[in-house]
Amino acid sequence: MKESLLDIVCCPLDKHDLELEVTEREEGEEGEIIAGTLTCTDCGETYPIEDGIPNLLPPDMRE
Amino acid sequence: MKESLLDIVCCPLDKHDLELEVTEREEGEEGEIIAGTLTCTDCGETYPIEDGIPNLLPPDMRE
Amino acid sequence: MSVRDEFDAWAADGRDRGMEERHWHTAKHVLARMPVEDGDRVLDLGTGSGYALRALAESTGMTRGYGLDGAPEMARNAREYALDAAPAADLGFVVGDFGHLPFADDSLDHAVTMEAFYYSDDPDETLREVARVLKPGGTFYCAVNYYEENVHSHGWQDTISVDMTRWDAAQYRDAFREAGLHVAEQDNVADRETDIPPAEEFPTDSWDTREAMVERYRELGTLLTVGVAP
Amino acid sequence: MSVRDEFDAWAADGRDRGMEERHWHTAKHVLARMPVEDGDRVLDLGTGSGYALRALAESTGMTRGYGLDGAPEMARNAREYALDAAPAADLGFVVGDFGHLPFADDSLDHAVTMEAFYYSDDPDETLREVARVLKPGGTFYCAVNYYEENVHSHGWQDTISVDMTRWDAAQYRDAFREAGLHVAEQDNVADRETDIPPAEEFPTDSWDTREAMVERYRELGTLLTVGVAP
Ligand SMILES: Nc1ncnc2c1ncn2[C@@H]1O[C@H](CSCC[C@H](N)C(=O)O)[C@@H](O)[C@H]1O
Ligand SMILES: Nc1ncnc2c1ncn2[C@@H]1O[C@H](CSCC[C@H](N)C(=O)O)[C@@H](O)[C@H]1O
Repeated sequence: MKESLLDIVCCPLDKHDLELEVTEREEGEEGEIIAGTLTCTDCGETYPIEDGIPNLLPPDMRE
Repeated sequence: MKESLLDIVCCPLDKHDLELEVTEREEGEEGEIIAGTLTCTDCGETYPIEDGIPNLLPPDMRE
Repeated sequence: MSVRDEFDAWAADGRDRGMEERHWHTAKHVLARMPVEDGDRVLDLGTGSGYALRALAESTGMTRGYGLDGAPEMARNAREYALDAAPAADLGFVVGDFGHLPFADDSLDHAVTMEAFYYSDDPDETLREVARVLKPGGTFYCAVNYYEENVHSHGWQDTISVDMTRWDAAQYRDAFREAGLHVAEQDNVADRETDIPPAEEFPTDSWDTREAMVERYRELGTLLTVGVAP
Repeated sequence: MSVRDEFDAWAADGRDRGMEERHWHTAKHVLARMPVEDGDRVLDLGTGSGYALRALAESTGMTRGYGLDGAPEMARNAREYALDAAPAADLGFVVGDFGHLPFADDSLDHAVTMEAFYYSDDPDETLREVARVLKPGGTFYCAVNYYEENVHSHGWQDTISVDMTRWDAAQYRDAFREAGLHVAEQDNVADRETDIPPAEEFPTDSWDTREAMVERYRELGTLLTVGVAP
């Protein structure tokens, strides 16, 4: 995912902002985020980013 | 024209309500108005109804 | 010459019915898209022969249809045709001008105009008037064959005494928004019915090449812009 | 079975590309109607192979396109295809659920969904979510082949483990309005490309009569409902 997604993405549960933590990023200045987590600034729920795709399913639908 | 037109029709110039005067009406309870005038309740401009059709052009466009 | 003079003459020599027949090829697709519900009131701007309202009365639960036209002879013919063909429908015809709509604010559920909008003296003013008379959520279906991308229409102005506005698709969208309408859709509605002769018959009286005729009817067709009152 | 289980399997065996090919027959007409402007952000719900966003990136000035899908394998494939075919386009893919959109209020210019809406767990909730994320004037293009009037689609539920909602055209309009969207348009978009064999080849494996097949593809086609955020 591109960092610009943060402008509009939110917690699927309470619609609050998400905080990004990057564990793997593509090279280059505008490199995509390949792995990391998104954490809700309100409820604290965390959402994984894997293979460049954030999984923003409500946690109980994740599996 | 049907009398129900009065619900929504207005003066083309100032958009105020129009008052109906009938000079010829079709027979029957819901008979159409064939001839008459519509007069603006605000500016007093009059608009003719002829052959069942009101002429609601601004007066200077009538001819 | 005025709208009245030009189009009264058209009505008198039967061109109202001729237009109905030709415009129907795409108008029927335009009308079929309108979300008209039972009880709705619909306005047709530049109604001509009034076919759009007759069609809507037949295919939807529209309660009342109003046809406005600047040419008294057009309105007179339209009223006759409606009394003949759709006596049960509640259709009314009014002589009026696009720039001075004689309808109250928020009084209509939908408006449509087929092949007439560009005759408006001031199309931006007309759009503001349409936005004014529509209820919130009301749609405005504006369909034109005369527009910038349709190069095959550019010569029409030379044959008509009324000044015509030739916007392109983006100008239609911009003008709708400027007038306070949301733009919900824009489309080129193909005419699949106008007969296109086989290649060996070209050039014809009106067309140099078959490709041009295919482009005009099957590809460019009628430009439809749909606005929605907020 | 869940959306994830059902559609991850589809993605794994290539049905995402198969759907793309079939749905494109009508999807291209749907997408062509969307009034997408330069700089717009567009959301595709149930993006599958992501073809709708690739097409919009190519044909419009859309700045960013987001594809949401409940099946991780679908999103993964869509991302790969996009990187291959449209590396310059700014497309992003997200795993998420229709009923819990992970987008802020008023954050998107338009939304589209092709052949996916009826899988929603609670379609009314999904409509409310769409109305929430759209900016004022933003459109929602909702296209489905599975709907009440399309009797030829009624059997599909038997082949799919996810519960499907089968509304008719009027129910779509009502539900859109109930969720706070204006209804701008409803249309049956014909599929003119699916090959229909000559009469003597019927019955085929899938069709008893040619008439049924013509009705399914050329007449009923894809039901499109267009909503606009007030
Ligand atoms: N400014 C204006 N105000 C009202 N009517 C106008 C107008 N300019 C043109 N018209 C009317 O618009 C019509 C255009 S011809 C199209 C008629 C019909 N809608 C059809 O599709 O066949 C004519 O009848 C003409 O009289
Ligand atoms: N509740 C839900 N939330 C998110 N995605 C869903 C969903 N229900 C179904 N989907 C997704 O919707 C897609 C339907 S298949 C259609 C895919 C694509 N739009 C096309 O036209 O080909 C599948 O990819 C499925 O995973």
